[in-house]
Amino acid sequence: MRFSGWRVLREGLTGNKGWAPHWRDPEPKAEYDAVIIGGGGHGLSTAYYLAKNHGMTNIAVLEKGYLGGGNVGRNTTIVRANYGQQGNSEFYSHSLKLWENLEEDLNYNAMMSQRGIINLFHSDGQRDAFARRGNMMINQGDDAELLDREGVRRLLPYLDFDNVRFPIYGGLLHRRGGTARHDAVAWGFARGADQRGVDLIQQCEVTGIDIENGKVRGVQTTRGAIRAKKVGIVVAGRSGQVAAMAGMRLPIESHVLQAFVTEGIKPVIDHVVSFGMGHFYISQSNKGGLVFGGDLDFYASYAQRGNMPMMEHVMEAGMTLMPMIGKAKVLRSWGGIMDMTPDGSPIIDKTDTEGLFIDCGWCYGGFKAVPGSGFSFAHLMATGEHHEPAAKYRLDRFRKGRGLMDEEATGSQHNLH
Amino acid sequence: MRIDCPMCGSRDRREYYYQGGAVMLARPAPDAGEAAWDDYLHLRENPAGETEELWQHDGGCGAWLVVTRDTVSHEISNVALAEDVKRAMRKAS
Amino acid sequence: MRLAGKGLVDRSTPVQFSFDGTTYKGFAGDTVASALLANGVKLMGRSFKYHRPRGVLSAGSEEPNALITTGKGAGQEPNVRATVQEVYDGLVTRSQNAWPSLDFDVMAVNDLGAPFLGAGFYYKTFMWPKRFWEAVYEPVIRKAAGLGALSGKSNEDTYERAYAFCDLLVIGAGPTGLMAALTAARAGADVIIADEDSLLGGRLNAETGAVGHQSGAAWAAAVVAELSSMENVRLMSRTTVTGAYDGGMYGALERVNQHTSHRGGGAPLECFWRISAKHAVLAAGALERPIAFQNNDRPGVMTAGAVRAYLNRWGVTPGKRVAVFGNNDDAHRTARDLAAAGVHVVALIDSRNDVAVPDFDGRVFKGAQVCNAAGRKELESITIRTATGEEALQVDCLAVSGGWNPTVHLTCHMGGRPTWREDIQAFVPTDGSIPNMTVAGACNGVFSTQQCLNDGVEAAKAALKALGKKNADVEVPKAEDAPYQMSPLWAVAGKGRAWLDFQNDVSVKDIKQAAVENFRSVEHMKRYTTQGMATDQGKNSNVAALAMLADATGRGIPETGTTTFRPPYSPVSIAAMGAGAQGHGFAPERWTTSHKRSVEMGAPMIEAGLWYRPSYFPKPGESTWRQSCDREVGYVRNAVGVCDVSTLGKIDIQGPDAAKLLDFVYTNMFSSLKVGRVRYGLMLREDGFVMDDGTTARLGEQHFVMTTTTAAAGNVMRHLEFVTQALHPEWEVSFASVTEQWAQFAVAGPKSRELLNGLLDEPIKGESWPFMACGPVSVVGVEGRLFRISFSGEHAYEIAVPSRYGASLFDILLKRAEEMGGGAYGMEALNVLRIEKGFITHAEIEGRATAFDIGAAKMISAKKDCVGKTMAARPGLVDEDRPQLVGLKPVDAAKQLTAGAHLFERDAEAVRINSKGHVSSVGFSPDLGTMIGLGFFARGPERHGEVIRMVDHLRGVETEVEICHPVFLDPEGERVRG
Amino acid sequence: MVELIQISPCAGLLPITLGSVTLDEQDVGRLTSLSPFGDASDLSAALEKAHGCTWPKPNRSTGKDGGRCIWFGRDEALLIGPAPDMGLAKHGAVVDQSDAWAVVSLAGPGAVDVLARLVPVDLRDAAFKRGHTVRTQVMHMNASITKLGTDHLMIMVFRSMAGTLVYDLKGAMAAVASRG
Repeated sequence: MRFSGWRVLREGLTGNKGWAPHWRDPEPKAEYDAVIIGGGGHGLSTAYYLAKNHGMTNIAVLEKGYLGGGNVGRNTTIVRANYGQQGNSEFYSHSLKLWENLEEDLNYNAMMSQRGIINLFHSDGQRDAFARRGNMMINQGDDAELLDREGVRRLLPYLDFDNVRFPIYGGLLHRRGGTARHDAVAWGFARGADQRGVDLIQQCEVTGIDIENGKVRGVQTTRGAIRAKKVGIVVAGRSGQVAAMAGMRLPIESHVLQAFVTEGIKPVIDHVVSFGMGHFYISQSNKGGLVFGGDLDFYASYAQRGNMPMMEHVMEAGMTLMPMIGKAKVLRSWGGIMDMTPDGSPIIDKTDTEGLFIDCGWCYGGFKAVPGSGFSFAHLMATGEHHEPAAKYRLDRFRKGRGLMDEEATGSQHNLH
Repeated sequence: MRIDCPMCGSRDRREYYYQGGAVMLARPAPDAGEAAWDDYLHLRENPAGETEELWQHDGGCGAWLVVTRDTVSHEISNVALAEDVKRAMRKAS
Repeated sequence: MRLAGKGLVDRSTPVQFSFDGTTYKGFAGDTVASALLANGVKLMGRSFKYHRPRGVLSAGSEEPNALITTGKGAGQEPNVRATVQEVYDGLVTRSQNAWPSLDFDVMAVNDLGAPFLGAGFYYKTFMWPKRFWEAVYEPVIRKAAGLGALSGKSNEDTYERAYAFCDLLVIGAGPTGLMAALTAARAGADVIIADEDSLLGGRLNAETGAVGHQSGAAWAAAVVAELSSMENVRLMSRTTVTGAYDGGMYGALERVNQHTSHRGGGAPLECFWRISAKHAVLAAGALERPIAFQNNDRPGVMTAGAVRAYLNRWGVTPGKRVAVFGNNDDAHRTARDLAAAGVHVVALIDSRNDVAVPDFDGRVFKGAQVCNAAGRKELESITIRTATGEEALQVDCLAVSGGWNPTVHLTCHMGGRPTWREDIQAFVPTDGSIPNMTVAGACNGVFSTQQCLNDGVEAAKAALKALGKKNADVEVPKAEDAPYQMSPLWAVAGKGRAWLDFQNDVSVKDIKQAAVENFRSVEHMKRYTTQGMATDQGKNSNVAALAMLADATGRGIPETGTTTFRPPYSPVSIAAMGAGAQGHGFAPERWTTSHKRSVEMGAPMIEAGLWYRPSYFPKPGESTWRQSCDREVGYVRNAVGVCDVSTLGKIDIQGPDAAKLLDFVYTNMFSSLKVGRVRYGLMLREDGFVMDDGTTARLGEQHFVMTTTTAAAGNVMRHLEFVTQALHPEWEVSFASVTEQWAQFAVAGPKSRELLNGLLDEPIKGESWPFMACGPVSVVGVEGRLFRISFSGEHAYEIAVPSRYGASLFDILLKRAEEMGGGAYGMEALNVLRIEKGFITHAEIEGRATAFDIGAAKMISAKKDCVGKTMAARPGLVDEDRPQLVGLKPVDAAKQLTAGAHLFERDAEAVRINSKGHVSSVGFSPDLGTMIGLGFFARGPERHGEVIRMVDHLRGVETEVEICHPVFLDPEGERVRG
Repeated sequence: MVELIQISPCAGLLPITLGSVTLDEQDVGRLTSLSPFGDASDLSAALEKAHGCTWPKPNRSTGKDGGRCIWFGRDEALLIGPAPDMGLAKHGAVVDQSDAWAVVSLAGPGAVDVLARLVPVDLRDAAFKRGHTVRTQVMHMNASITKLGTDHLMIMVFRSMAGTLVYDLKGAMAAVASRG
């Protein structure tokens, strides 16, 4: 079924009786050409692009819970391509281009909203660092503008320009950045993959990876053994546990990142605003809630919930930067599990086991990478060759010190990125 | 979250700095080789369960601590001074 | 309508407030909802999506419909629950999410379009034409969405945060909580009891049953009085415990002045408490749930318990002709109480066949259901379906009870999932969900008052035992002990829309449609339909929606899923949780001793690692910062300049192993440094990248003073603690930050020695203080320290005195410098001076630079191990193709350099793959008459003299630059030694 | 003749009284940080001999006005009042910190309530008695807090943060005063 305004109209007039499931619930087959472990955003997009770009349709996505139940459904929905390091720059650039055509591609309204992202800076030194990043963005072919204080004031008149601990010197504006409706992205990819014949299997937890003579043979699951020629691990938040099934140790420590949403209020923030000194970023959802977050809680965690000190710090940052949001009330807070790597950048690579691939380490930047990650990972799984925009996301870069992409420049401590 | 500092007593998490796995206590010899150093700095067991971590009570007494904590329940079962743990490690080796 | 002689409001204190411009009268103790109902106002809000007219549903913070906006100007506060907001004289309130008025709302047209606006419709449309999403559809949707509005003005109210500690935190002050608090308090425990209501007592204030020999309300008041008199008890009314966190930490919001007109000054509007409790008793009660039927959202349809609360607590009847509809015995009390108060109870409709009902003067329908309601802005009639057919009844209020849901919310905050109990058709907390918390009373599924009182005592005893305290004797009074009997009824079958989530306009049909479209997981259903995503977090509707999903998918409720809730229990303002941070409170401000004088001199102060430092010191006649900067550079190059450098980190290191420590944290050797000398040192992170640099002076055989950069001072201190505690506890060494102890000033320039000699009690003679010498000095009678070091390449010193003398010394230095044709210089000049000499700062060692990159590979001593040495040798860190430090100057001296620009080969296109480096620092050199810069370029050191291209797309600058040695001035270093 | 003039960290900022609580700067004499190179016992003995106060246990202070020694962190104590005996330096680092700290006293009924707005430690008499001391935080600043008596506390933060200390305490004092 194709979705469109006409379809909504027709169904509305006929009692909404014609709607069909967005995806099937098939029983797992005994064997697939490829199996994707993990039905989150990245896993679903990998399946979609395997089917669409590489004609691999005899594949399955195995999800231990429900589709899109991980970080893709618990984030602050920001989409951007404003990275400063070689390796990241080209990857996110490619991903953003996929976002820009996602609705047409998927026939699903993911509400990609290119409302612009402004990264504020608060000193001459920060301005120069942002200039270096902005120039990298333009070198890559993306958009960036350096705003001075008055330029920021024109866009964000509600910031506190006069009585603030860290005065606003200006901002780096990335107009093509914005937000998207997170759940819809997962569902759109799921529906797209399902329509191309991919089996999406929920409530199916992988309990083991079968390896013989250095080659992957399939997986053990709570719904039985499944043979596969290729297996891709795409399980943000559980990467270490699943990789351990194949005897691997990863350069990852899992951390909790909290996010917050307020009660709905009438439109008041039209952009995505990021305040580096306070590790605070905010946007307003189409439903009216202010969606915002801050830094990691900083301790390793799988609990998907945070604690008060970081929550308060985030609120403090909001109050010093834009005290007009003070009377908005936080409705809900939640935490996601972040795969933190030693340079803050992800991994899309083969493993030492033939046929076994891994896509992990997205830190807290995984949402915007959903299309790009799936596209590149599918390319790697299908062809055995690294996709050019993701070619630097190697596992061995830490050991060799080659091609590190340390955007935050904080070094090899996992939680500092 | 509260951590029971062996010096200061039970204190709010906000007084503490987290560094990472307590593996950082076991610094390899300079010539231990690439794999040992990769292990030390990058690779992590990262268990969903109990683990030993390094924290510093930087908003309090300044002591570095080895905290045994569950990463799923956040329950803390032991806190020791890092210097004591390190001394014991030396004795044992 | 207010009833004479009923309720607990203070009739001697009338209050006037306004709603939508009309002034109403109420009494102290009224909420906006009770006062409006007393005045016959039923329409209080509009729903989110279809803008359906809505009245009050509940009498508590779970209210989904009666959300209003209070206050004016910057004090405007959206989404206030009319059921919580107390009235006070002068309170201004208005309705929201309606235009032009609550009574006539244009957006109500959405309701007519409902067939096209069902669950998830927006995922299927608005995709064509492509650019219409951002240009047309999204703006319209955004404008229509949202509830109330923020003022857009900066907050002007005071908010507060505070900490509290206790042995026992009792959450909820109903019969269970009061009894628990009393039991624990009498046993001597340190108790906090918190309740979100203004009046403690919980349901006791809303019911007519007796406790002991008095009314429930009177008993509660007596217990509250006793608790208030005890020193070991803190009573917190108007305080909602909003979240449960690790280690017995709880968040709580106290509405300190939301019920008064007191604003501004020191008086906080709200206080966010961080409560540390050794044990907790959750006695949060239960919430009544509605039943879904067609048009069950009409103003006048309320929960049965809310009707009793308005009647018994506030002396208000929400209607003159009331019907009661329920599936449980509890609903009967509403009929009984209304009838006893003289209100006309038209009918009692019980969905069960075989039940005993109270005796009252009205019709009784057993085995019947209300299947429809009529009256758009006010309930006019209901339709009852019995075994024999349908019948309409004229009523203006319908009290509904679908049973009670225990308030499990806090027990879910740490990941706990509640357990389904078939007998009460509800979820109850799962044991152990929150460590050291005992759940008691109605929130544990215990519903009679007597059982609640008993349970409160038991919970307190369990807590006392855990706390190691002895029990105290507490007599439990007698109270109502009727069993709670119910039979599930979630929704009445029928056509039309039966509402579940009132605020988000989610109907039973939406849940069913979601199931059809294969959103069968609870999480999928919630997200697809927005069920439970409204401001009540699904408190009123989640369980019924789950039942509907179970029904639609042919599963039982527990197999379908469970409900979970995240903090906060009820919404908390950002201002409260971030209290104190607005303006300058976000981070400490660090002032040097020369701060005041610098500000007086008109210097713009800039932020550096929490410190403030002067950017430059403008003089009359200078119109640009560059003019000031050039002049200040000239001071140093030609006469003498003075600069406060106190912000640099200073660490005093002493002990037998002090030199060993330095050898380990620095790449180069310090054990060989002579006493009385200073050496530059480079520090790496363990991953091999540069962490910091600075000079360290040896004051004694076992005594060093290390200098760090301003920004890295804290990190370096932590690093030293790590090394000495976690890696080498055997070393006998101590260190302390002395950054704050010393005010330190750079005195730089050819006349620096002359200037200092006027102040030093023992002047510097000849080579008594050679370059890199250090030691104690006496500065006009004050013991100080002198270091012959230079960050400008000039003959220079840094002089330090105890901070109490800092301001005074700065003044004296300035005066003398000015007499010699010099003066103060700020950060801009300092930057130019150091670039001219190729000295690096954090613009160069920004965290990704290696010793190799900055040309300091040889500083990594081969003779010893040090932090970072092994990893710095990784192949990627010493790759010949890495961009390395170079000097840059424009080929055309008039051209501009900009920091942050990228560097390319002369003929290469300025695109990513061609970028071979970047510009890190720039400044205008008055001596050279051109801009100069430092930067990094691949194989740069091999290419001095070659011309490359700098491109700054952002600033529109493109300049041909020559690669040169990073030292632009005095490469032999004659001046610094001279 | 030039002369160096002394200025105290809170000059021009204090005293302040709001409600029943008064905040004032305290001149406590010399501040000397003491840290043993190894075990503290020798240093403790020397300390007692020279100044009459022993090495304090964690969270405790020894001595009295004019010669007080407060625990100041791991392996660190702060000698308050007298100029340190030079013999102490044989057993550990002796570092003059007289100018490094802003020292204020907060006194009057409600002083503990004021600090409860800013300090994440229970400072009520039952938990924090006269002579007890803690290293903790005041809002965002690392601090040392010592109880000198009921409703009487000594608070120390880095000298450069004196302005912020007064700002934070003043706000908390006003909030407490407003509750009456």
